[in-house]
Amino acid sequence: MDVYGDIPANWRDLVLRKFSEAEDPQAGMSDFTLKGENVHLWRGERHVLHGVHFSVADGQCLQLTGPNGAGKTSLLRTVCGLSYPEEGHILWRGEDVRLDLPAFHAQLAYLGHEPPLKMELTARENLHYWVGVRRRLSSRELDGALERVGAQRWADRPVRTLSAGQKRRVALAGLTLMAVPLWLLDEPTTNLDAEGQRLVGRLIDEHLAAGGLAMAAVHHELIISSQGLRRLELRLE
Amino acid sequence: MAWTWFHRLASPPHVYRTAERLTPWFAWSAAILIVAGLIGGLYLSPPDYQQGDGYRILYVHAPSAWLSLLVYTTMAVAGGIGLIWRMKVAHAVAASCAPIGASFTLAALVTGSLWGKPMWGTYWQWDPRLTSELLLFFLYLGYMGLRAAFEDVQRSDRISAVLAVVGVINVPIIHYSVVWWNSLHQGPSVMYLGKPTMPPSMLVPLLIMFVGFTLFFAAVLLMRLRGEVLIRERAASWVREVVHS
Amino acid sequence: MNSFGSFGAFLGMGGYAAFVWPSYALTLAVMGLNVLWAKRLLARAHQVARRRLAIQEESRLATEAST
Amino acid sequence: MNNVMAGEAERPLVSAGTSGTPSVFAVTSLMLARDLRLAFRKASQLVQPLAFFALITTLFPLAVTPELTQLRRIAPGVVWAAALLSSLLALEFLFRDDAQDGTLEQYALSGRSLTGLLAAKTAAHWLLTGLPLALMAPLAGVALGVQGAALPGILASVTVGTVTLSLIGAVGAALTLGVRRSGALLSLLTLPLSIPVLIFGARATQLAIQGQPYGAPLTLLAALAVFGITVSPLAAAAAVRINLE
Repeated sequence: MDVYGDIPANWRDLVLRKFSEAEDPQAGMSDFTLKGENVHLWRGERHVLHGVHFSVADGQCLQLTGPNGAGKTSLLRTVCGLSYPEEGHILWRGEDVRLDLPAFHAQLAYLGHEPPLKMELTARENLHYWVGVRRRLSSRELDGALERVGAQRWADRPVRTLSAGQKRRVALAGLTLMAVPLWLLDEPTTNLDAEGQRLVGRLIDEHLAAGGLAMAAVHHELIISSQGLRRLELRLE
Repeated sequence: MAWTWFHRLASPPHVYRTAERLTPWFAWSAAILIVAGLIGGLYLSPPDYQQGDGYRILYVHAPSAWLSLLVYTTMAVAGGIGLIWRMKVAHAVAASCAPIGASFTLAALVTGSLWGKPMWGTYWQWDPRLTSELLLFFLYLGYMGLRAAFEDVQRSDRISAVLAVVGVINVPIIHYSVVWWNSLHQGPSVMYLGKPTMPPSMLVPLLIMFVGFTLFFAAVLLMRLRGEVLIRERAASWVREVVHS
Repeated sequence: MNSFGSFGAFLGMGGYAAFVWPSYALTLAVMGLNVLWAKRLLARAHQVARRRLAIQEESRLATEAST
Repeated sequence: MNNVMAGEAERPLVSAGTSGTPSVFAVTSLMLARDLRLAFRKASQLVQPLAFFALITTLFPLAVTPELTQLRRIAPGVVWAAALLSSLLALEFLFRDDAQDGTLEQYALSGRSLTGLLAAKTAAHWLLTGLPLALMAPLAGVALGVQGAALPGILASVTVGTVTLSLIGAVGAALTLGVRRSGALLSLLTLPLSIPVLIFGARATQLAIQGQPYGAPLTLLAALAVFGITVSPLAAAAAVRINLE
């Protein structure tokens, strides 16, 4: 078996899933949809998420808004499986993502507050090692992605020498290279100028047009022309 | 589901109330057995033909050493259960274990060295049993240090459970490597523990002490467990009943 | 029945008194401390739970008053 | 998996097909290449453990005696204590840098097994610290009065022993990932677990110096390494996931 393949997070759940698949051949054939049902999350003494419900269909982007500390980041981290909700479920195409986290992870890209880049490596090297773990990358593809985010001119400089906005653009290039249907973005426009913010909007638009889904925590409205934009307002307790 | 009874049994209010109900039973039977063991060990049993009355330290040293291992194992098993099934009560058991185990490990070390002085002529010999016990003490210290390093109880529970499981796998490896090491350096080893040739008048108090110490551990564990369960329980109506009664 | 002729001989422990009695004292002290620590932990947990309940009660009343 | 996509796009389809998924070997070498390249861009960090190792070895002739016959007797202890302490030095940053800039999170969410990725990182760590230490150990041996015939034995035992040290260290580093200034805690966690390596490693070195066959302790060292390879990455991955939560 592939050592890097799907290792069950929980063998008991896996056994149960095997049974349900045997009984219902249609399972797993539902839409490309992401759903959250009654998600509760605690952080120490703080009840961060109080029964959050949401759903995102193919070609839709769910924009998460709300004041600082309302749980936008926590919700994104719970959706991608980093945090474990105390109650509730995250469903991907009708199936609890906890049943097979590695398979779910193979379908998503998560961008946190900070661009996940190594300061000592160049932008190109960073993308090579970061995305290369997931899929084979040709150098042509890499160049294409760097060009799309306007990063080709400084792609071979160490990331340490780049500005915050330039680093963000490199991270966006990584996002497009992952070629996955689900994008989870935490403040994707941070540190970007007006042109950069339009770039984020364009990338999301194209992603949605190709049938992808996105969830983004934002402070400023995303500049998206797609019809698929929806909002979820998280409030402080 | 077959698991529902298990979860009901492990539900915090059930555990809290059961622990409350059981504590006096364990505590009193432990007290009776330990007093009986003390009388038997200190007064009734005959002196050893080689070690005279000095061997009587055995009656507190051996049960302490037994608890040091039993508690570590309990802690690791509880931690493992907590990790796999995400069961808060199991983590509460593991959290309750550490200080008990560490204190009895220390007791075993000090009584061992007090026993060593008349037998070996020195307080400390690098005897395999004492050396293993010392390393076990370090394992306990590491566990408690790691637990204390996290503010969030949930994370502290889960991280320290990983350490306890890794530790318990290593305890036999450490012990046998120390025994192997000692066999190369042939030190004097006068101590004996539960020799099969022990006359019943010596053996019976020892067995009574073993059972008494184990029951004592259970009683203290149940008391601590109630506290740890409360700390981990958030807005639950049963807490109101328990706290205000 | 027992091996000691007198109470003095019992206390003397055949010359090993300096090792036997401290061992027993230490072990019993460890047991006593364990009970004490457990009681303290339980009392503290009760206190924390009470405070937490009070805070919850307060915020509940506040939200009821505002609506 | 399901590559059902609406519309034609210039860029690759929105779902990575299995054809584009790199093999286990490719991912492992990618991780190794990344960590080695990063390490060589910060070369001073590579040299520090080696300098530390040399320094500790120098302390003993100065503190004990410059006489080679006497130094030869304590050489196994010096070499192994120095190896143990030097391997601790670089440990704190094994996963910390990656955790701080978010790359560790990306690996945890990559859909590939985190266990495998961390095993590759541990291998890189061994190549960068364990192997150089092993290559330096014979030099330290010469400085401590060991004859040339014993040097292969020292090289072999330190090479095998540092594999286990790196594996134990990976677990320790993963456990303390969320702890600020974890240096002391990390030593407290890893050193007791490293005792078997110390015992068997020092014994193999001692036998080599005495010109006797050292196969038995070396085999035991290898057994520890094999055991570590099976357990350590699993435990490290569990700990990293909890710390990322």
